[in-house]
Amino acid sequence: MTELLHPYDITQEADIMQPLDFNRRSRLKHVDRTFKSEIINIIRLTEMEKLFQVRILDDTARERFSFRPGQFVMVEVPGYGEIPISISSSPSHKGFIELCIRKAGLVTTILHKARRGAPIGIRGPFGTHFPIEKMRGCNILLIAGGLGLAPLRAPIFHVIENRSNFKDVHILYGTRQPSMLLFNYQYEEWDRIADIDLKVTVEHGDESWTGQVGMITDLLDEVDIAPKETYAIICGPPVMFKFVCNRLTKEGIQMNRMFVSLERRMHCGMGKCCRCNIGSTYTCLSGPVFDYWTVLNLKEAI
Amino acid sequence: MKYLGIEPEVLKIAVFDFTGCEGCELQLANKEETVADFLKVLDVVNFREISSVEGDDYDIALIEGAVTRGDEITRLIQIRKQARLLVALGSCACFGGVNRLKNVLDLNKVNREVYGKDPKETLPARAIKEIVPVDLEIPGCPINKDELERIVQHLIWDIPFQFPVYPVCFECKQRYTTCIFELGQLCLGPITRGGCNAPCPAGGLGCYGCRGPAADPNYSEFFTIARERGYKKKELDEHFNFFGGFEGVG
Amino acid sequence: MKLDLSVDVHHLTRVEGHGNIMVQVRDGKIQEARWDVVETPRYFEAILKGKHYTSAGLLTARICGICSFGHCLASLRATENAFGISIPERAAWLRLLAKHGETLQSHCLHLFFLAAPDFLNTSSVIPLLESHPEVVALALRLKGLGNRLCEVTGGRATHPVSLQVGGVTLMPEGLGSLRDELQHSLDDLAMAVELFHTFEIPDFVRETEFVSLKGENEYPFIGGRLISSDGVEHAEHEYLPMTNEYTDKNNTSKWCKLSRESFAVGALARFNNNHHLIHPQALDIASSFGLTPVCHNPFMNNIAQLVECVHVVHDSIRLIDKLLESDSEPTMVPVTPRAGEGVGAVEVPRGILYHSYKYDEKGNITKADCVIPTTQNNANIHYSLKDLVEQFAVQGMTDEKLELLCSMLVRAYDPCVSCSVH
Amino acid sequence: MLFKTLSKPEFRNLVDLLLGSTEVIAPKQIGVNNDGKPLHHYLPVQEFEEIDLEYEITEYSAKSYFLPFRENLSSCRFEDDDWTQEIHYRLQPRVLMGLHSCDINALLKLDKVLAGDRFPSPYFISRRRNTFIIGIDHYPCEGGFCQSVGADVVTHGFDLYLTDLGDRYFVAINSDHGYNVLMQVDAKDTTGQDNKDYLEARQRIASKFEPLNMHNLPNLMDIEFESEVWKRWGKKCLSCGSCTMVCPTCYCYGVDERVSMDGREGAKVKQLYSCNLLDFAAVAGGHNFRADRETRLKYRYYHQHRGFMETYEEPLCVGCNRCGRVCLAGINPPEIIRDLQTEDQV
Repeated sequence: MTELLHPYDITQEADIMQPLDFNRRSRLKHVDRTFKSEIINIIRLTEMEKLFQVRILDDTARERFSFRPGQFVMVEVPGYGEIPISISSSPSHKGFIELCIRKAGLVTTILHKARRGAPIGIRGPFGTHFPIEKMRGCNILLIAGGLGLAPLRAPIFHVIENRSNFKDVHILYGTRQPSMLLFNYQYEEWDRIADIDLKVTVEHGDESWTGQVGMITDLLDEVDIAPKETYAIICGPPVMFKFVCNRLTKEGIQMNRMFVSLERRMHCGMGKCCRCNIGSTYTCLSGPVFDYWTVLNLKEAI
Repeated sequence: MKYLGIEPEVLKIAVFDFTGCEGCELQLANKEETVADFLKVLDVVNFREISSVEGDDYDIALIEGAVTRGDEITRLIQIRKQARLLVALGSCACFGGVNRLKNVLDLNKVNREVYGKDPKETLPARAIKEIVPVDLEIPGCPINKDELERIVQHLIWDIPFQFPVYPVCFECKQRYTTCIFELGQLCLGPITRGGCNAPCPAGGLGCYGCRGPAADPNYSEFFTIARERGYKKKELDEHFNFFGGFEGVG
Repeated sequence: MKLDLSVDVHHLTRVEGHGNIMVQVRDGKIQEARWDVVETPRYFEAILKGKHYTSAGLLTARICGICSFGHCLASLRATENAFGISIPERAAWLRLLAKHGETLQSHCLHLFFLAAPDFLNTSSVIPLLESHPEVVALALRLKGLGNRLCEVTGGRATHPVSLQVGGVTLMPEGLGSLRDELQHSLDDLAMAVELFHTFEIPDFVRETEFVSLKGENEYPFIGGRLISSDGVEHAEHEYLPMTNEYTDKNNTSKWCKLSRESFAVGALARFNNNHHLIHPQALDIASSFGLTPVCHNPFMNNIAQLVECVHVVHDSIRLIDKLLESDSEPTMVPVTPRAGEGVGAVEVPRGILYHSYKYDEKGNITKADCVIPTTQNNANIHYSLKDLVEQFAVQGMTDEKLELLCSMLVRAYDPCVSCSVH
Repeated sequence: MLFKTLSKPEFRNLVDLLLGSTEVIAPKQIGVNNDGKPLHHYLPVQEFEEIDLEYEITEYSAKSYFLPFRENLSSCRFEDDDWTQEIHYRLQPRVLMGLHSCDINALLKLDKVLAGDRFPSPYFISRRRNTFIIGIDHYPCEGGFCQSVGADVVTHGFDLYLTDLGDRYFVAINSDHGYNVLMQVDAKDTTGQDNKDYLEARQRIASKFEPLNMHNLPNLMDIEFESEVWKRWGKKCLSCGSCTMVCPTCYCYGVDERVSMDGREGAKVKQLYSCNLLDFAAVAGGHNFRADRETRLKYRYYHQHRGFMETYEEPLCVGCNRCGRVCLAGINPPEIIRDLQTEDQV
């Protein structure tokens, strides 16, 4: 029998390709390879949310891994599934990343059962980031509702670590009720930093709650906004960022100076599965971070 | 399998049969390549069809068959008291199944026809959920063992199981099956819940809807399609009523 | 000697369906020895009325989860006889192959899962996973092979989809590799034979009339004349004088009789009536167990099942060879319904099964009757139980021993109780 | 491009050579429908006689030989509370023959998404590079509108492409592989007569198309975003996903993972999905971004005719109309596009 056609080994092609940048996005044969990582700590935040500190096991990969605030990773629990989770820790932190995960579906439920030391997989980072470098020398409004504080934490850390690059910094956070407040152990630390203004509100207080009660937009009443030199980063459910952004637009902030992060159910993170399409825009490639003008033009976004 | 630092739970399980053909129970012993592993993750404390052990200490009760007699109601209520999780296994347990077809008959008359001077007790066939609350329904005539294996894994890990929302057509296409309508037969595939891997159309048989309706079925368009292709009410009814999963549709 | 014994089994385990055993012996005299079927009736015959012929096979398959193929085949045959249709030869081979798959699957389920635990002194197959893993693996291989034969021909292992009026709609795939598997399974069967040689089969004899299909050129499974070991013979459509169903007040299943108070159907009946047509290797194995016609020990039904397993494996290989040679020939004929009556008699694992339908000119059923093997056996089980108690009760029995023996007797018939109360 | 001609007997020799050397997938008649029309599938064949190059259209596109309906992306083995991941890509070469221009164009479009871009898919590329493609010219098929979307001709994306000239094939060669394979048999250099016959044959084909007005479609889709057209057609949609399964270019999917019953192995399985299915855009917690049929149907057309256009300056649709043929409710692109074109023209 004559061999007319010869097998083509794609892994060879993959080896000769040069890496494009810090992560392995260009490495053909590594597209579906996960970094094996260890859950080094689990911090209970509320009834529904836990913070996972996750360290990539391979030293070189861990060294090379870097991300920008607003990006996400695909977290794989082998045998159970893979989900997109935004990174919640400081981009400058090299040892591990932090992922704040709400128990909502199959993978998150199993993750909530996992013990410290469990090996999971991560792929990424993927997606666009908050263009924090453009915000240098300006005021920054960091506004989060509910679970939105998770993705907002990365830019908060960046701003704190580079405080001198920015003018006035306001962190505004609101949830439905006091028991749902995330990272409340960090508020005092943030508040004590000079020139960072932290405001927290809940929609419905309880007996022990002594703080503010009201909507997140109420907090804006207490902030002096200089529209020409202010950027805003808003994370939260669509109904929340729509209210906030409309309010900020009235204050005179340009729509392309407001950034939001959108939630969709990605299955690949690489612009292939179409599950995160908004209209025909891939949230995983063109997002999850969009400026508000773009969001308004995405017919399905809000 | 120990993973993520969690020891998997061994499920104390009991299998009970009511009115039906016991074909769904039989599936527990089918798919022979994995049946040994399947039985290892379970602690079978009661399974009359294959075991003489008759324990009452179980967490999960798998119920096969419909309810058609008074003693079955008593037995079912007793099982419900014991079981942490009560699972309706198969179309008979979920919908009443083919047993439901007798409900339109005059049961006294039928009884006399079959048993003459010794008529037997019988009630209209009912699904398990019509008697006691059901925690999980696994439809199919018979159930799909692959799906059951996955459900058992989810029970072991105590994580939610999601049935497919798509209709049978979707999996039919993924098997390269030629549409049954194209071959001139009626098929409930477009409105029936998938997840069975569409064995009937692949074998040249239109779907009779043993898994009940898909999520958000488009009945009005389905009837339009059937009408356009000349199917009469009798044919449609025969399909819709066959397994009892489409009660009130048609 | 004063002897009191009592057995009360409510819902016998390791059988298909619900039945009770009740034995009372006072002062060495049998007060009561009963086998009562208490399965819930489902009224299939009434449900069938008015149904289109395309639904009949599907519906009747649901009479039984274990022998769904047998019911389907009997139903199709009844319909085809009513319409005057003869199916293509290739379809007939495929159906017989499906039948063999079911026989193998069902016999293995009975032999290993339901019967063997009694001989191996355990409650079920589950403890055997630990104590006799090789036996379980063997059982699963053989049963799995039976199921695969069903899947290939019927579209799936339970409740076939491609066996339809007019023939078979599925083109079987992977017959070649199935043939190899069948060939290898003969080694497994040889091991099974060795295992069963180690089992102690109770020595019990009760003169019985045996009813089955009558083989002409082949060991019979689908259609043909009806025969009894007492010399009664009828054509396929004359099943009523062969069965004579009557009701019993304690049973939801009907009872049957022919020349005596009861008769038996099943593997032993088939073997007794058709041993000259079984595969020679199967016949050799039968003799190695002392199974020679006419055998009147109901416990030997287990051995007859094992012998039939060997036969169906050999015959399946023969059928696959024929199928592979006739690759492109049709497996379906067009179907035109007409008014008429038809009977289909099929040997299912537990014995001869009859479906009889009357059709109107549109192809809707106007009258249906199904006579189930276990229905035919129930009276015989009941009366054998009496004889068994009579023979054994006096030999220094305990309640437990008698209960086991009675249970084993009922299991030996491999009753399909749901079926019998359809 | 190089051209040769191949006599019909030599073509048979070529196919026999390929059949003897590797897996060959070709259009094969699998039966007839209720109206007696032949049904064809791309299937593995063993003999030349099984191949039917005269087919009008296959029920299913050739997509699934590159994007299988189900595909194992990676496996993992569990051991001692730990796991290791394994990934394999298909490497065996095979021949896919008898593809019409629409199906080859579809592969070129899939290349743009899956082989180019920032994250090329090694699974797809490996299958693509290991598939030897022989295309063939054909007359327009009933209901097809490939010419209107520019998919009736094909200039690359194949190894060999045949045009039937009666007693011989005119063969376009688009790869060194194609050339080498063709050189195994007695292929002739083209003559002036061959060229003339070929161009005439092409003309005959081109003249048979009935054009569909696709003018300004992307903008029209934005303008008609809230149109009644979508409500009308959306009401009919069964949300069964059949259209996307037979489509040669729909590529979206879902991923889920499974563990073997003995708990030793896991698999990450990709299943082609459909944007028409109810839970396509559902997120954890229950919110569904596309809860109605109408919206889902609209976005399928949006992706095909506007979104893809925006990114790649061509529609994703190749005009084969398999989706229209398979749809029980009769939803089909030519009618929807016509409706959109005429909706606001009173």
